[in-house]
Order: sequence, then C-alpha cells, then structure tokens
Amino acid sequence: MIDLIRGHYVYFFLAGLFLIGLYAIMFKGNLMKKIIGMSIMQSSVILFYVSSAYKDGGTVPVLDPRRGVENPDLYLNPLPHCLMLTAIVVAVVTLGVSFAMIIDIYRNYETIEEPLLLERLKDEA
Amino acid sequence: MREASTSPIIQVAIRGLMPVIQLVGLYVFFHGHYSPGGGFQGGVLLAVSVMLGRLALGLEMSQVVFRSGIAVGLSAVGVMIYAATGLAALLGGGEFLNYGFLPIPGLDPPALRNLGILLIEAGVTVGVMMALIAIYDEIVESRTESSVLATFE
Amino acid sequence: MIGPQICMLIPVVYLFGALLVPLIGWRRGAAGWGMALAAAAGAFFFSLGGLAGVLQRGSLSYHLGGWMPPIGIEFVMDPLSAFLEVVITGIGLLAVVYTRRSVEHEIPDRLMPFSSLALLVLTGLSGMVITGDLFNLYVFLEISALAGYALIAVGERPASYAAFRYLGMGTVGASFYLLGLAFLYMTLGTLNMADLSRMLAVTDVSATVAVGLLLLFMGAALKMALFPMHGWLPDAYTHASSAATALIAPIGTKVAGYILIRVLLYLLGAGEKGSGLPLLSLLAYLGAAAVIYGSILAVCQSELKRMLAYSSIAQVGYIAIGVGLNSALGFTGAVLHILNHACMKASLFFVSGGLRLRLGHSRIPRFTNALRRAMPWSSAAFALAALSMIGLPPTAGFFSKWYLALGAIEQSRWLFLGVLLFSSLLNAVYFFRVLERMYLDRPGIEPAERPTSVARHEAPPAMLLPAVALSSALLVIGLGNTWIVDRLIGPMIPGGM
Amino acid sequence: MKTLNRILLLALGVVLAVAVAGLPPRGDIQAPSHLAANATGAPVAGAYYIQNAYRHARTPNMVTVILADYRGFDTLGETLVVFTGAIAVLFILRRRTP
Amino acid sequence: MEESVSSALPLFAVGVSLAAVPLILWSRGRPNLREFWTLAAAFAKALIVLALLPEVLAGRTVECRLLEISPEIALHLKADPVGMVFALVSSSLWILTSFYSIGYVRGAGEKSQTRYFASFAVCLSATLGIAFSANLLTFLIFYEILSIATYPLVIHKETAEALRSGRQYLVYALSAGVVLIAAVAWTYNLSGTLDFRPGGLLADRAFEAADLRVLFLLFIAGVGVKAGIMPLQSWLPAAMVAPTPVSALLHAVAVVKSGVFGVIRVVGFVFGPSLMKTHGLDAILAAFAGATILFASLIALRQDNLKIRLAYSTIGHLSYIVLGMAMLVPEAFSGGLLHLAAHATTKIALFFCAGAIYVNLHKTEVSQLNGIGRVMPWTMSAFAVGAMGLSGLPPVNAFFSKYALCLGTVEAGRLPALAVLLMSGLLNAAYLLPIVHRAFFRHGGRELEGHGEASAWMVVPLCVAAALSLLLGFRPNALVHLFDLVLLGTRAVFPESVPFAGGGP
Amino acid sequence: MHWQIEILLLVILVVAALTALQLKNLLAAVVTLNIFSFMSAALMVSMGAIDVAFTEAVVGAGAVGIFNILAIFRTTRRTLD
Repeated sequence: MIDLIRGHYVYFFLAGLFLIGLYAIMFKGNLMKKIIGMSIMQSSVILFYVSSAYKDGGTVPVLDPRRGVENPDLYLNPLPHCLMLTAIVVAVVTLGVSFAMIIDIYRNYETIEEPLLLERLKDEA
Repeated sequence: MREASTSPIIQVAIRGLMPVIQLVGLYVFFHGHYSPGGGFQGGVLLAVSVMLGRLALGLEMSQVVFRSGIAVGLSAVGVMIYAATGLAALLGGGEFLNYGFLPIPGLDPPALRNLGILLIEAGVTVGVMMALIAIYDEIVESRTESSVLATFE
Repeated sequence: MIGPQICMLIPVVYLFGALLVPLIGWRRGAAGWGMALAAAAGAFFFSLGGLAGVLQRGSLSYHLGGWMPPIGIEFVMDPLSAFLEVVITGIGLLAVVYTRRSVEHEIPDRLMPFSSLALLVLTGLSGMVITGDLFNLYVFLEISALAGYALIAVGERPASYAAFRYLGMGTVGASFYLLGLAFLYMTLGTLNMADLSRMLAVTDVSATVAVGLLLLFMGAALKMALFPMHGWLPDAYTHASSAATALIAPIGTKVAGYILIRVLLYLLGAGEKGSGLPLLSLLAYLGAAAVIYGSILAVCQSELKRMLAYSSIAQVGYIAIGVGLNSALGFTGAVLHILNHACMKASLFFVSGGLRLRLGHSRIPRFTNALRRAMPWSSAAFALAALSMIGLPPTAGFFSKWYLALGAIEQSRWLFLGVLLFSSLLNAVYFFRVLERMYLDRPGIEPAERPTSVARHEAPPAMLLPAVALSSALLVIGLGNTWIVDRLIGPMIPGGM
Repeated sequence: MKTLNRILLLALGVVLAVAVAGLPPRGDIQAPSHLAANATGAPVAGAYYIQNAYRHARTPNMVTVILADYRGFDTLGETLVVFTGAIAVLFILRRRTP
Repeated sequence: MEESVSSALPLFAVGVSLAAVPLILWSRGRPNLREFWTLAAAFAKALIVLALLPEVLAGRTVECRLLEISPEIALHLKADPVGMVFALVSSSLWILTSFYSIGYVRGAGEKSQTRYFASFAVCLSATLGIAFSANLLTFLIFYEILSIATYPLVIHKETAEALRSGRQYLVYALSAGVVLIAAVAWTYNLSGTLDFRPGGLLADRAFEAADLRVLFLLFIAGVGVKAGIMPLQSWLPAAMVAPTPVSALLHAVAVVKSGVFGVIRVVGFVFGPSLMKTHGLDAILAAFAGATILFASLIALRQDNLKIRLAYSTIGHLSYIVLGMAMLVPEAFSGGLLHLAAHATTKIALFFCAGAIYVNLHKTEVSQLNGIGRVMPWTMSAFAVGAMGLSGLPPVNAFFSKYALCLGTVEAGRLPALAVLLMSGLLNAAYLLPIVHRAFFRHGGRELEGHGEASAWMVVPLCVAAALSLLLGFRPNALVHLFDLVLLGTRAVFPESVPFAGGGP
Repeated sequence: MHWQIEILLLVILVVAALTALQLKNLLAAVVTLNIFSFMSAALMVSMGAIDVAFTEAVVGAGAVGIFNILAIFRTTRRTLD
C-alpha cells in the first residue's frame, strides 16, 4: 500500500485534476469557466506525461559531458517532454480559437452563460 | 487595447520591457540547441513583446512597430520555411525532413542536422510569433457592438 | 514507379496548399481558392497513385527524416489507409470545387480563410489516416479538429455556439485520447502502431492497458459522434455554412471511425485478444442505439440539414455495428459503408447547399414540386442519394447493408439485423417525406396558387456537378462493389477474422 | 440527465483510479518506456534518443533534437496547428468594417 | 443438369424498356413521339422474349451472366420455363396495355404523362428482371426496383387520397423488401449459394426445423406483400386510386404476379417440395392461401366500387396460385403456373373494361352500371368473358387452370383445399356475374343516351385480351406453347413424376 | 527531488483549479488559472522537465494570460457560477 502510494501519488492527484476539469466542462454554465476547465484538463494530461518521464537518479535531458550518454538511466526520458511541448502548443491554440468563438457568441447574444444562451436561442427559433 | 494606455507607469514599463523581452526571445531561440528553449518559446516571447507594445501604444501607434495585416501571411511564410527545409532534404536525395541530405556542400551529416534544426526552429519562431500576433490582432480589431465594452468597468 | 514517398506527398501537398492560400489569396480570395483546388487535385492524384502502389506492391511505409519506425515517425499506407485516402481526397476535391459559389453566397468575403481551413481539415484527416504513429495521429487530429471548429463556427447566428460545443466535446475527446495514449505508452513503451501491436501480442492485457484502450475508444467515439456522444453534431451541421458541412460531414466522422478500426481491430488484433475485451461489443451496441436514435430523430426534423445531421448519427452507427461484429463480413460492410456514406452524404449536403443558394432556405415544409422543374438535376441527384441512403438496390447503400446483414446473420446477432433493417424503413420514412415534397403536388393548394410555369433555376455547375457526379458514382459503386470488396477491402481484413 | 452525468463522471474516476494504480511506479527505471529494448526486442525510443542525439545532430539538448529531427513531423504539425489557429480566428472574427 | 445457352437476349429483354426511359423523358414535349417509344419498346420486348422461346422449349435455358455484385453472386439472368411463362405474359400484355394507356391517359386528360410512361417502362424492366432472375439476389434487386418504380404510378393523381395510398404502399413494399433482405442473407449464410435450383437450393441439406420455419415465414412475408396474401393485402385495394391501366397491368399482372412468382420461386426453387413436405411448411402456406381466398371473395361481394371489387378478386386469385404451390404436387404446380397466365389475361380484360367505363361514362360504382351493356356492347362482352373465366366456367382459359388446381388438391389429398377452391368459384360467380347481368338486362338511366363505345385505343386492347382468354381456353398451346412451357417447368421441379398422367386438358 | 515540495505543489494545483472554477469574477478566475499554470510549471521543473516547464511558463504567463484578459475585455467579467 505504501509502495503504491509512493509510486503513484502524483498520478492520483493528476487523475483528480483531470476529473475536475471534466467536471467543469460538463456542469459549469459559463463558457469561460468551461474553457478554464478545458485548460485544467489539458494541464493534467501534460503533467501526466511529464511525470511519466521521471527516473530516479536521472537528470535533465541535456547532455552532461561528465556523465556521457552510454547509460540512458542517467537522464530523464526526453520523449514525453518533447511530446508535451506539442501538446502545450495545441492547448494554447485551442484556447485562442475558443476565445474567438465566445467573443463571437457574445457579439451575437450578449451573454456567455449557457442557460441564458439556450433561452435566447429558443426565442430565436 | 485599441487606444493607447493612459497610465504613464504602464507606458514606461512596457516600453522598457519590450526590447528586453525581444532580446530574451532571440536568445531562447538561438540557444535552443544547448538549453531549454527553441523556436516555439522564442516565438511566443517575441509575440508577447509585440502584444505588449500593442497594449501600451494603442492600435494606431503600434502599427508603426508592426503592421497587423501581414501577420497571417508571415505566419504562413514561417511554416513554409519549415516545410521547405523538409522539401529541400527531399530534393537532396533523402527523406522528407531528413536534414542529413540538405543540399549544402561541405558539411557532414551531424553538422547538417544541426543546421537543419536551426533552420526549422527559425521557421517555427516566425510562424508562432506571427500567428499569435494575428490571433491577438483579430481579437482586438474585430468589430463589436457598442454596448460590449461598456460592461467592463 | 510509385515509391513510398507518395504517402508523405498527400498531406504535404495539402499542407503547402494551405500555406500558399493566404499568400496568394490575400487580395483576391478567388486566387486562393484556385490554389486550394490545385492542391486538392494534386492530393487526389497522389492518393490514386498510392492506391495503385498498394495494390501492386502491398503496404508502403515511409520513414520521415530517415529514422526507423520506433525511433522516428512512420507513414504507412496499407490497403485500409490507401482506400480511405482516396475517399478523403476525392470528396475533398469535389468539396473544394463546390465551396466557391456556396461560400461567396453564404459567408461573403471569407473565401480565402475558408479555402485555407478546408485544406487544413484535409491535411489533418489525410494525415490521421496515413500516419503510423499514435502521437502523430493526435497532432493531425488536432489540426483537422481546429480547422473544423472554425469552419463550423461561421454560418447562421447560432453557429458559433454550436461550434463552441463541438470544440468542448472535441477537446474532451482529444484529451481522452491523449490520456489513453499515456497509459499505453507508460505500460508498453512505444508510440508506433506496428510496434505497439506486436507488444500487445506478447503481453497480457492488463487493466491499465484496457483502460487506455477504453480512453482511446471514447476519444474516437466522441469525434465520431457515436451515440450517446453525439450531442455536438446536429447543431454543428445545421448552423454551419453549407460548404463547411459538405466538407466535414461526409469524411470527418468517418476518419474517427477509422481510428476505432485501427485501435480495436489492428492494434489489439482481431480474434481472441480483441474478443477478450468487451469494447467491440460495446461499440456494436452503441452503434445499434445510434442507428435507432438517429433515425427516429431524423424523422422529426423539419430542416433538411438537421435531418441529414441526425441521419449521419445513424449512419455512423452502421459503421460501428459493422466494426463491432468483429467478423470479415461485418468489417467489409463497415468499410464499404464508409465509402458509400461519404458519397451519399456529400451529395445530399451538396444539394442542400444548392437549395440554400437558390431558394434561400432548406426547410422541408416549404419545398414544393416547383423544385423538380426549377432544379431537375439537383432533385434527381438528391433522389438517387436518398434511395441509396434507404438502401435500395442497385445503389451502393444496399450493398453495405447487405454485407452488414450477412455479418449479423453469420454470427446470429439478430438484434443487429433487426436494427439494420428497421432503420432502413425509418430512412425511407424521412427521405420519402422530402421526396414527396420535391416531386409531388401538395393536395390542398388551390390550383390558382400553383405556379403555372416555373423557370429553370438550377444550381451553378460548380455546385451541381459534384452532387450529380457523386450520385451517379453511387450506382457505379453499387454495381462494381465486388471489385471494391475483393480487390480493395479483401486485403485489409485484419488477421484473425 | 445531470445525475446520470454525475454517475458517469464518478465511474470514470473509479476507472481512472484503477488504471493509474496499475501503471509502473513513477521513477522506476525498469518501466517499459525507459528500457533500452522492449519485450519484442525492438529498441525503445527514449533510451535511443539519449544515447544517440548528440552523435546524430551535435546538439546537447536532447529534447530539441527529438522535437526538430527525430519527430520533426510532429513539430511541423504543431506549427501548422498554430497557423491553423491564426487562420481560424481570422475566419471567425473577421468582419469587414463598413 | 439442364443444358444452358449463353446469350445476351435476356439482358436485352430486360433492358429494352429501360433504354426507352431516357427517350421518353427526352421527348416529353412531343406526346406522339413519346408514345411511339413506349410502343416500340413494348413490341421489341415481346419479340425478344419470343426469340428466347425456341431454346427454352427445346429444354435449354438461356443465361446471361453479368458482373458480380457480391462475391460469388452475380447479377445473373436466366430464362427457364417458369420464368418464361411470366415473361411471356407480362411482355405480351404490356403491348395491349400500352395501346390502352394511350387511349386512357388522353381520354382522361391525365397530367404528368411523361412520368407515367417512364415509370411504366421501368416497371416492365423490373418485372422481366424478376422473371429472368437466376438467383435470389438478382431477384431481390429487381423486386426492390419494382417497388420503387410503382410508387410514382400509385400516387399518379397526386390527390390527398393518392398520397396516402402511396405511403401505405411504400410502407408495405419496403417492409417486404427489408424482410426479404433478411431472408436472402440468411439463406446465403445457410447454404452458401443463392442460385435458384429446380427442386430447391436448400433441398439436400440438414437444417434446424425451427430455423427453417422462421426463414420460410420471412420469405413468405417478403413476397407475400406483393402477392397480397392476407393479412398483408391492404395496400392493394388502396392502390386502386392509380389510373386504371396501372391497376390493370401492375395490380393484375406485373407487381402482384411478381409476388406470386416469388412464391413459386421460393417453393419450387429455394426450399423445394421435399424439404417443405418434411418440415410441414406446405401446411402453413396452404392455410394462409386458403383463408385469403375465402376472405377476399367474401369482402369482394360487399364492394360497390368496381375497381376495388376487382382488386379483392385479384387477391383471391393470387392465392389460388399460392394454394397450388402449397399442394406440392405436379398437377397443382402446373395449375398454378397456368393460372398465373389465365388470371392475367382475364383480369386485365376486366380492368380495361372498368377503365373504359370510367373514361367514357365516369362511372366507378357497380350500382351505376345498369344498362351500359347496350351502350358499350363490345366492352361489356369482354367483361362477360372475363367474369366467366374467373368464375371458373369453361371455355375460358381460367377454367383449365382451375381444373388443374382442383386435380392437384385431390392428388395431394387435401380436401379442404378443394372445398375452398370450389366455394370460391361460387363466390366469384356471385360477385362478378351480377355485374354482367346488370349491364345487359337492366335498363340504364337517361344519361347513357348519346354515349357510345370508348375510343378504339381502349376497346381494341380489351377485346384482344378477352379473345386471348378464350383462345387459350380452347387451345392452351396456341401461339406461344404456354402449356408446354408449364409442363417443362413442372418437370424440372418434380423430376420423378409426370403431370397429368391421367390425361390433361 | 523532494516529495514534500511535490505534494505541496500538487495540493496548490488542486486548490487553484477549484478556486478558479468557483470564483464569480472571471478576471480573478483567470488570474488564478495563471497561478495554476505557474505552479504546474514549477512542478515540471521539480520533475526535471525544464523544457516543458519553460514553455508552460512562457505560454501561461505570456500568451494565455494576454488572451484570457483580452477575451474577458471583449465579453464580460461577471458570471453566475
């Protein structure tokens, strides 16, 4: 049990964060809050990868001439880091596009609260 | 936003900050081979410096620094630099993006790769910087109903 | 001589096209559109070449940057992806031809970004199909998704809200996908599909791997709008511009279906490993629910595009059922239906866009039989595609249903057989409703109110021809389906079936 | 509907917890993604990168090498995503000022 | 195994009317030209079918294998004796109907005539396709095409009633198609082939009895809708809103006979008599058919609308054929085939008469027909011939088919079936002959004055139909060797026995 | 690596996430989100992912921060939940 917690506590926290983000997307009425939820969810996935790259006794994946590169155990796994750079960029851009959308929504309906918005949509239809 | 900020503190702070951020951005980009950083981070920093300029100087003045219409096109150019590097490798006889085959004489494959990485990082920097600026500009310049800005006090 | 580089050329051609569009079309949108057309045509050409190459020499594999697969990214063109590439690029080409007039009419002044985004969607979709690396797939997925959100966001007034919901769901789906991929990567240590499937073959499927696969499944299902994760689709398709719908609806959800096929049948391997997990059954049951739900709701709609959107939900269900049957016949039916439905839906949406251009609306209750005289070819294309949707022989739609039915019977899955057949009746109900209005007099209208002569007012050729071409293709596909099934689909049936 | 969603969320939480508990412990150098070769004998990317990045590209920062070279197409895609974002925002918000 | 000849003729027979469709559509502005195409196609079709006849009579089948439409299943046309009977009947009657249609639509001033003729041509193609299908999938395809092509004809008037009937028709037809798809797919799964084989493609295999029974019910439900087997018949009276030529050809010959022909194929060529007997499937079929005959005749008695009365009569007579199939003896089988032809000629004559009366006098109800025999003597004489035939009176051809059917019921030892046939003969007489009586022996009202016969376009075809009925009654083998064909077909299905060993008609 | 610091950071992350979702003032919410992002960057540093951390910091503080505020400027600052 202790081993499980020691080896996995970060993962549990991050799974929790993922759920918090998902919760916000599902249940929050304000579109901005949904976007915040989205950010949280994406961050949790990013952290997930990053923590998976960790090795006990490893150092940052930049060549250290004193250590050499023969033993890969001396460096953290660089692959997840690289992947997450991409994921962060994607997250940012998604955010930018979603902002454009809520600005457009606000321009058309003068609200970004989902319940109000649905009401106005129904009135319009 | 659209108008220049009226607060002198912001004016001065941002004007002082802009070149520093730009310098850091360029450093981050060029030093990406050795330390954390690279094209994307450099691009974001450069973009942020321009955005801060926009915030401080207002829409009209900042056009002198950087005209907003050309950002998207330049962003395409940035990505194109990247893709063209890949294509050049293809024409040099290797696979797409295989920098070892870049048609530049006198360099061994590792050096070519080093150079290739620099080239594409440059592409990324330009692409990201311009794209972010474009997003900013579009958000700021898009027409709004008059009532919208009034809600923000 | 068709080398493996042809795999890489398809997305790269789209990519260059998308980049050149803003540069060329900055002042004049039409020039950008011309660039898009050229790129789409080029990609179609290359995908045909790729298909020919795959038929001649088996799977093609291209190592980007010259790195061997587990190290670098690999593009793989096997029969399945070559086939889907042709579908995507073909529909993409027709859609690009179609968009110009439609965009100029519905969302003026935005032809340039539209063309660029259209190519970006196609880049993403074609890349997803062709890549052999699961993370690279995610990147392509995001490219196509982002461009898709944007395309959906412009149209009628509620479009941006519909697109926002699409974006929310899409982001959740992508996050699920990424998280699932993290689980797989952490337990199996690789991102390459071929490598991963070899690893799965030698290791036990642990709970973590199962959950990872489940998350991939959910991510793909969200993108695919599989019931009950379809919430974003009807609004998105209804309110977006016709051109955007015509581009995204026929191929967008299918490519998500492709991910499911890849993950569930190829990665996991059909047969005993696959049947150990209940994912395939789950897929089939969700598909059945989707078929019934989508069909019933389609019957209730009065807006043509919305009806088509619900029908899309149902049709995706067919594909899900076919994949979930986990048999060669079901798989054949599913893949054939991907092609058929792409053609049918594209044709139907093309026509609905033409109606919006000429009539200014696409509300079913307001159709009159003046349509058949004003727009005879559009009406005919619509009718043919509708008959195919219902599944009447000898159109293509019949044959995918035929294979699915054979698959269901083979496994004695009577429920799915019943669902398939019942839904074609429902399809008939909602399509004949439209056809009746298009072709027949409405009783109850005084003869005096009837238009005596209706001027021919057909959609412009660029919008009409794609629809007519696709509708006629349905007949060709239907009659030539054996060739497709034997030569194209046969080689892609996963081992173990 | 809302309750159903809550139940689904909870179920997802349980599923995630189970899955997470089955992952290799964090920091374990024996985790499959950190090994030099996997069960089928194929090289594992992470270790290969560490050992070869400098040799191949004379660049000490391994992440940069992976980003730009080994997985260069990912990064091209990433840049394209950024570009997509720019075009998307342009498309959504552009209104010709009258 | 039977000999077969490869030839494209069956394909031409199917395709010739399809080829006429674009021509008809193209010449929509010129009615004369348009109808020329229809007639040309009709004659061409009949000639092609006749050209097939010698080979088939010589005991060879004429095959035309087109492209494969599903692995190992081709779009395959084959002219065998049974198919030839149906093809001959429908193609020859199309000529009559074409002439009649021209008179009818012009006389009644129908709109959308182009659509009418085009749909008609498609229907005929599909009918011939059904007749010549060599396997179940081909059959299914043409069956569905026929369903759809008939729809525009049913709703032709585009009134609210027509639309309602059209919807009803579609629901029935498409449901049937769906059920048939299931049945065909299942058959394929069970046997690995779909090729029709005399004696049954499922015959020499072992199956679960329950499976087989469900499969059979699916088939019967699939083809039974078109064949008007109760309780699936209600679309047929409703579809009588269509113009009379449509009712005449499609609802007396093409569409409903396709259903019955489907039953023949299912009984003789899919399941086969022996398999049906072992699993007791014949009893199911016979029960449905018998009930349908009685109920349809009873309901027909109460109808006042002439066309609807004829429609119920059609339902009854279709089930004669089905009942014949269910007997599983050669005599009844040939009787059924003969009745397929006999009912076609007689019923088409009756419908033509009803249409002529409508166009000429605008009368649709039986009760309005007093005395019209004096105004339209030719028409009503033809009607009398048809009515006699359907009542089972000699010397009309339907007498012989009915006789053969009765013979078959005795042979099979199913006396209830015999009783049903005889009773229904009486009922038929009871609802048809009074019309003749009314027409000739009662005095009509004043409004009949000044009216004569309908146009020759209509009267000649209906007289020809009646004459044909009589001719075939005297000489069953006249003109097209119908009787020989029937015998050939029967022998193929029942190889051991010789039908009419005790002397046929 | 110090697990105490890590747990502290993780708890801050969760708290920041929940706070950002609860705040009625959107401006405050996005600022809290910036804190969240900064803390996650710190966590990444503690796990040795300096590249990612740097990117996250640049993006979270720079681009996303500006976009967030911009979006709130263009829409509204208050929220019902």
